[in-house]
Amino acid sequence: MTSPGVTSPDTRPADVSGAAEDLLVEVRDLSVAFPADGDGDSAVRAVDGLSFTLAPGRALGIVGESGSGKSTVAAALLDLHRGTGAWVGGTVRVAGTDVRAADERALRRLRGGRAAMVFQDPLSSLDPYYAIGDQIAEVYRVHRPDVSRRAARARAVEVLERVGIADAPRRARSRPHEFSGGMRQRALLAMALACEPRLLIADEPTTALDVTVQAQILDLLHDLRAETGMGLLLVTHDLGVVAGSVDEVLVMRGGRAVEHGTVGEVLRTPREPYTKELLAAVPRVDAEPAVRRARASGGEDGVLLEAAGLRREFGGRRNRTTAVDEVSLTVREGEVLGLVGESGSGKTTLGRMLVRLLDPTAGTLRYRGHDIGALTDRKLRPLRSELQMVFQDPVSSLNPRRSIGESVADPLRAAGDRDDARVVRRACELLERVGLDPAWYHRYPHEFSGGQRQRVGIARALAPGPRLLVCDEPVSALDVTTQAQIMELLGELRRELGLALVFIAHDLAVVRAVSDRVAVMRGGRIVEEGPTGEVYGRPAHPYTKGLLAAVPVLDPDVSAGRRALRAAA
Amino acid sequence: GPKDAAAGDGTSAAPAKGGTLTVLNSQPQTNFDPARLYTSGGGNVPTLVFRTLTTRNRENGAAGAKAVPDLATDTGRPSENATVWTYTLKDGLKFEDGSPITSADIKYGIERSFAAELSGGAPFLRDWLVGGESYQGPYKDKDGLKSIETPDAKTIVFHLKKPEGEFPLLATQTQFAPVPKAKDTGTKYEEHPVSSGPYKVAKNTGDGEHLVLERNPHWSEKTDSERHAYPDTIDVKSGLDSAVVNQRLATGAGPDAAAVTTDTDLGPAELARIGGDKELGKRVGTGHFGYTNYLAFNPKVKPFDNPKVRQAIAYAVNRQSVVNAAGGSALAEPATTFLPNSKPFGYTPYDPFPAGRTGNPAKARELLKEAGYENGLNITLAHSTAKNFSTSPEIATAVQEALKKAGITVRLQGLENNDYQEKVHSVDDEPGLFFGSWGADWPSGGAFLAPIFDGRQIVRDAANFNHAQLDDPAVNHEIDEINKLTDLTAAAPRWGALDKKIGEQALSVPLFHPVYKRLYGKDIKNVVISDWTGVLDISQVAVK
Amino acid sequence: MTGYALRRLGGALVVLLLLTVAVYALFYVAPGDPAKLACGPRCNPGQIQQVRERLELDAPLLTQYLHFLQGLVAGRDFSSGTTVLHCDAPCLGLSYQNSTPVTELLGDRLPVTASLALGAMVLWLLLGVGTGLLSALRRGGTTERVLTGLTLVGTATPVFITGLLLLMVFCAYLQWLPFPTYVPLSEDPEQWAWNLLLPWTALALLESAKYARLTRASTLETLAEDHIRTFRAYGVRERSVVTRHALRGALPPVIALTALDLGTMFGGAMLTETLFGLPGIGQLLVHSVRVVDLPVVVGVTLGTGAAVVVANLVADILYTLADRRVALT
Amino acid sequence: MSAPEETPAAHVPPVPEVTPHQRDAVWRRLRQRPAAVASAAVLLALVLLALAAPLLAALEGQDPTTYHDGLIDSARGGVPLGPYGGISGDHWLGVEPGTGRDLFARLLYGARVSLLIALGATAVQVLVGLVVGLAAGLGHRLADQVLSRFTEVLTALPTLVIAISLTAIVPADFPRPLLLVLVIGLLGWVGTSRIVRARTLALKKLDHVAAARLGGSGPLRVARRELLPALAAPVITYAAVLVPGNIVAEASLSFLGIGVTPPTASWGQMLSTATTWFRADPMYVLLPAGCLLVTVLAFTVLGDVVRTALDPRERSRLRVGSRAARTKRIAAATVTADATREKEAAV
Ligand SMILES: Nc1ncnc2c1ncn2[C@@H]1O[C@H](COP(=O)(O)OP(=O)(O)OP(=O)(O)O)[C@@H](O)[C@H]1O
Ligand SMILES: Nc1ncnc2c1ncn2[C@@H]1O[C@H](COP(=O)(O)OP(=O)(O)OP(=O)(O)O)[C@@H](O)[C@H]1O
Ligand SMILES: [Mg+2]
Ligand SMILES: [Mg+2]
Repeated sequence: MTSPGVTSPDTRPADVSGAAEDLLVEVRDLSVAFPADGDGDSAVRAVDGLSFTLAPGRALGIVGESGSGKSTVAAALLDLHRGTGAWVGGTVRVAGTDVRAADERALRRLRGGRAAMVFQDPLSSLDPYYAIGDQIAEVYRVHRPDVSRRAARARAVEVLERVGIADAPRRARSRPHEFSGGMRQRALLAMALACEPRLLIADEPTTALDVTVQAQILDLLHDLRAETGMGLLLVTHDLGVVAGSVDEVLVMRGGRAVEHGTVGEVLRTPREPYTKELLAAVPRVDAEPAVRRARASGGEDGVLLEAAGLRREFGGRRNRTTAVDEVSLTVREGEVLGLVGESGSGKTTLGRMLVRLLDPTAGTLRYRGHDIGALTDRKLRPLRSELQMVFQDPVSSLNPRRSIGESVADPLRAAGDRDDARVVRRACELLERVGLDPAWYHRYPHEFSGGQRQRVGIARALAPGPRLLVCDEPVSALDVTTQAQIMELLGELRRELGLALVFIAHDLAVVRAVSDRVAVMRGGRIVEEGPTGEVYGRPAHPYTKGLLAAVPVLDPDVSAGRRALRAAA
Repeated sequence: GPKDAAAGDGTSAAPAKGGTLTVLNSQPQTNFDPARLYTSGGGNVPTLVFRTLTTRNRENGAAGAKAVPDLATDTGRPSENATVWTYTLKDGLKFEDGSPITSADIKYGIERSFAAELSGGAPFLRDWLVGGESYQGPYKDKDGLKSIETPDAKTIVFHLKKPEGEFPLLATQTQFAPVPKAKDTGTKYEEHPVSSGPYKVAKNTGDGEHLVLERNPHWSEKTDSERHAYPDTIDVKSGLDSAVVNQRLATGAGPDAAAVTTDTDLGPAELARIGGDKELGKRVGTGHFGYTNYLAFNPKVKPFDNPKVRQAIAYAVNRQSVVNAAGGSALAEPATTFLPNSKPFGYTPYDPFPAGRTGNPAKARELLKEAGYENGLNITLAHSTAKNFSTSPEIATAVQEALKKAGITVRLQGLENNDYQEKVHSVDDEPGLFFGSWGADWPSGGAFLAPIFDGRQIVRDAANFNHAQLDDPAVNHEIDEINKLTDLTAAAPRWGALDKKIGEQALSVPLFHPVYKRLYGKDIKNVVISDWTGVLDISQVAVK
Repeated sequence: MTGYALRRLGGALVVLLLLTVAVYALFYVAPGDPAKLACGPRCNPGQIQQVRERLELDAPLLTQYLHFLQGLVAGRDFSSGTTVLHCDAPCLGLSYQNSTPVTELLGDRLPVTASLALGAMVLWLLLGVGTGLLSALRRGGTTERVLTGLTLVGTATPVFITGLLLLMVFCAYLQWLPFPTYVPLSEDPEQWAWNLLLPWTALALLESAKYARLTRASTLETLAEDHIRTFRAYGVRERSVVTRHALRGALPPVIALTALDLGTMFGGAMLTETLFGLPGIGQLLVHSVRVVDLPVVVGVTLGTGAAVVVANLVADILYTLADRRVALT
Repeated sequence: MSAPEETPAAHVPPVPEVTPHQRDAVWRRLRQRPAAVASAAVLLALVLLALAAPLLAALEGQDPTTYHDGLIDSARGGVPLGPYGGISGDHWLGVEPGTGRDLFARLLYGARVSLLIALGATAVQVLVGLVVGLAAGLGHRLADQVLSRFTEVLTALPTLVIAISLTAIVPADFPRPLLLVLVIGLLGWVGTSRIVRARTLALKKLDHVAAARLGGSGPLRVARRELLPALAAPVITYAAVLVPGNIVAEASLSFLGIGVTPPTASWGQMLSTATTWFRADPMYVLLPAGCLLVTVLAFTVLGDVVRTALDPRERSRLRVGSRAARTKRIAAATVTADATREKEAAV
């Protein structure tokens, strides 16, 4: 590819036999194995004999089920497995460097400078101790030593602006915990872009972004490819994203390539049954939800949780942010309230307040008639098991020093169950229900893929038998089949136990599929609320309309057309 | 007898005036007030600032153990029965501000020492002077002490309760230094006491932590035949670790070449090292101060009421081990007599329970059997936990180990030092067996025996040193008799005889007499070590 | 913020008050009669009684304590015999031993101890944290083994041995440095530093192993965290990854320990002070405890207490600066 | 959407049994580390030596208390006669200056007291420090205030004053070793508690702690399950460096009269009396100092490996065996992995 030009989704895949120098990425027979318990007596082979190439200016999407080895491949491109005890085989060449043979210096030059990576877990991938702008400036200066500190800061602000962080000069001084999930994800992307890499490896870069911002980011990546000839390796489970952003698709399963072809081919005429299965499982935003729960005991009696005038502020006197502003909502027994909204609009903050992990600055919170807004921790404890949350960041919400099985079993033990066998059995059952092998009970969080960790989080939240579950992006890292499995599970629990859900997600199709009612948030407020059908069918607020319009579609051609429209606007 | 310390180049070169003498000490020169100091013979540093009626003779060995005139023209003129002592001051005596020293200043200085604010001095003035027991000092009692008369500015007369032939020795203590009433600032006087001696205080920081003495221009060599005052400045630095003091003296870098110490002995480890170093060996001053370390019995406590038991212990003690624990034969000499081994004290050699150097456990067992303890004996030995080589755990274990051989099981009772001092000096709480030590206030048998064995010196409610609470009329009488003698050379043998008589009662087991071994700097000249103080006399030292 | 400041101030006052109560109580049970010790070795009962009255030791303990408090707030008058000495508030009383105002004693010695403590702190932080970082960086290598060994030898050797060795080598044998004497910083900064170099070193050798080990362990812990991977993936040198990113997470324990050690050291590093002949608070304390000089001990304890309180306050503020997620409570 | 045929509730998954339990895994890994084995062996050996002190001393034909006046040079401060501190066939490590007591026997007997303190007092310090630090860091603001102020009081109170007061209070027949463990332990936990508190303040802001609280864990449970594992590293490391200080502290307490009573030996006391001897009789210093150093090294190394073994993330970085051996094992292991994958694919 000499001229990147405007990439058409129909272009052929890059010639694999082409001259190696022209290729940005050349992976041959890559295998990665992880020692299962540290001593190498048994191993997990995460990637198995994978080969692919990527030319400059082109984009390759890697899709596949959760745990299929996508992130492992991405990490191998920068040889991030070096020194971790993982076993790597095969050759990997990136931008002309044989990364597996490269010495430390060459590798350092490559990392960040020529090939930058956006990690799948954006929320824990930033240094909690430094301001975000400083972190971006730091890596920028690693590759541009001649740039002054001040210029690097300016660059950081610039890239933050490009990824859509409002008020970037001020927010650049914030620390990661002051950012919302989506903002952190964008900050990480900004870090990658700051160095103007020739190759961008983006591992699920939009999982925490609402559709409008997601579209904006994808456009940005597209533009960069066009302008600078940047190559893109996009790891994602979202086939809609794939459709609009890449030239080629590699479908992975169990560490191996199942199917490889142009995006048009794969999405339109899949050859392999697995690919077909995947495509079939994609929820559609326009589809009427299959199962709709008949409201059990309508009326006010069924109200489980009632929030009135909830408000939450952060920061000191000078830099005060109002994350949630006068939000009132009710959740009835067995009901699913979908919560969608812009990245940084206060969804997580609201969710955390609903389960009393955060104290509201103002407002009242009533759960089953009790005012829980001001209860002390001790008084709250009897109610704790009924109010659960699935955290947006699966990494930091799992104790890295405890096996996932124990994490899941923890609420059961906390509830006072002394029968070890029963607790373990129940935990294994939960693991199995979220699609994890119970044999992994004794493995530790870092040994799991992003999607697997997310499922551990769900299993743990379900363990105490909650009556209200706040799910903060519970399926954002899951491939569509696993997503479907999880949603099915949640549906069952709703039916069986009358579990009520507050379902925070950016994927409007998913929200539609599960919610009875939807609330749309923006800037800390709920701008629109109503029954799902109504909101999706007749959105009242312009923001809602924008959201619905931005939902990615599976057809690459439609996607391209939409982008052109956006670009024109 | 005591060896002459001043061997080596200490005396060879002719001393000259000038230079700075550094004194490196462990203990700060606290309470630098003549009323509060408790010194033997006027002390070492204090004697540079405070002149007294009499002073110790600044000569080597036994010759140094007698009193000579200082401010007074003679060592005192006693009345017939030695109860009235009269002194006449020399001419031309001046304070550091140039004002003349009068007998009233001396009287005032003594009176001050009775004030509760300025406590600390020796008890003799209170015990000896008529009315001394009830006088409260010049701040409370404006009338003054009647028993001290100053008929004129040159004469001072003391009236004593009973004959005291050793009064001239007492008059060496700093309480006999003149204090100008107008300059008295009470408790603050110690910051800058008015000098009558060759040096005045130029700097006194940290309560004697760092003391700098400079020449007193109004002191005249003509009126003072004892002090040479060769150096121009004397810089006393204290608060130093003893190992550091010795290291510095040994190294002698910079000002340390002209340094001495007045309170830090060489430790055993240092002696072991110096043994092989000729150059250093020459710079060690050896001296003897009248001092005895002993095992004290409280015969009121069983089984020490039984003389046989006391004798058995006296036989069982291994003096060699005890001496070793006290630092070896260079730092301690085994003792069988209570009086120190020096003529002026009246030393008469005797050993009522001859057990040789290492003890005689067999004889001890025999005596125990006689006493009815054929199956052994369990006793408790109290000692202080302080690291002091005299009442410390090391000595206690040495005794314990030796008594074990005689079938006596000793339980050690280590007491915190304050606790120990209070207990052993209390009539009521006194342990049955403990370590005592006594240093003479001046070199005489009386200063040694009377406080320990005079029945009238049993002190209730304050520090009692008569550990055996011995109140033997014969002993008391003999003490009184000897005290009547003003010819101290005649008195000495009688003290020796008394010592022997008391020693036979086995009220204590003398263990050892410490020996002073101190290093001095390379540039130190004119080293004089008397048997009075046992340490190098800094009033004689020259650094040029 | 004001609430926080008030709370801390209140807390500090409580600490200081408790300290004085504790010292009074401890002295009440401790052996040794201050009157006898202040009087001298051969006082008679009458004299002891007089001293006792003068020092107010005959009054009930509570009265003594209340008078002490009164002195703190309003000052007190004492008699020197010839005149009346006024001790201004905050008056910590006069030393039983030499009637010097305790505040004066403390004032004389504080600069010494502060010089010793602060200088040593700088040195042990450099040595300890530096060693810790270096051994975290060169994990498993010879450098790390040697460094670890050295710092451990430092901690395992009591300060009186290291100190004496330092003196013998540098002052006696090589004669590169003077035998330390304290020279006030205001008088001659250069001499001040030269004279304190050995004491600082001795203390730093003693303390640095703690810091080295702690820094190393905490740094390695942080290195295992996810965000470190990000910086490695961006080609940041391992050195800056460790010193900038991993160290930051390791700071809280180091700060905590520094505050503690510094605070305690303001109560005097007795062995070091004696060994190096520095007239600091430690020497004063040891001496005063021996002679049961209650006012001085109370004064020293209050001084230490104030230092501890301030050090902990600074530490708490530093935690929040190091990690903004931590809030001041 | 594919719905499974059977209701998931009815399905009982197999309880994992092949995978080892966490604790066993830690053990296994520790046993594989040569450093861990070596340091544990050293400590064990020291303890055994201490326990066997009478036997070994009898083997040498000496005991720790008998004086040998003939073996020291009284005129030279009591320095042992003969080279290297008087080492001879009778006295394997020479004799003590000043007394001539056998050093071999004294070192062995001294190990009893010193190791007891190293283990006992340090354990007390760690336990109390952990409890107080966790309570302050995790508890309510008031609890933190009270505990922090209390630790400040304890820090500022001069140990000397406390120790001297104790001499007056403690009954004479109170068992000395226990007293020492308690005194050193209870006076020395502040460091641990401050470190624990500092770490806790940071840790408690993490999501997994929030998750545990949501799961119904009270502060105790949170402390035990979420924080303790993360605190283990600094605490274990710190504890190892506390050991020498504790061993030496015993000596100073003995000088105040609340330590072991003479003639009982301890390394701390030997070391503190030995200080001035290091030029005249180096052996006398080197022996206790060496013992102390070996103990400290052993504790430090052990602390370090325990720390690594406890951190699952570190574990995968541990290198066991040679590189070649590792590769071989991995290659062999792949077969099993393949098998698992087949199984997975079949599901
Ligand atoms: N450090 C590790 N140790 C052991 N196993 C690991 C480790 N990292 C990943 N794995 C395993 O390797 C497999 C692939 O993981 P990877 O993270 O590449 O999956 P993924 O395709 O990115 O999945 P997801 O979409 O859920 O993020 C998973 O089964 C995971 O459990
Ligand atoms: N601890 C905090 N300190 C300061 N500001 C915060 C803090 N937590 C959140 N915020 C701010 O509050 C706002 C809402 O954050 P929140 O995490 O609730 O957003 P969100 O809706 O969950 O976004 P996303 O979809 O990106 O996760 C954001 O602007 C964020 O920067
Ligand atoms: Mg992944
Ligand atoms: Mg969020």
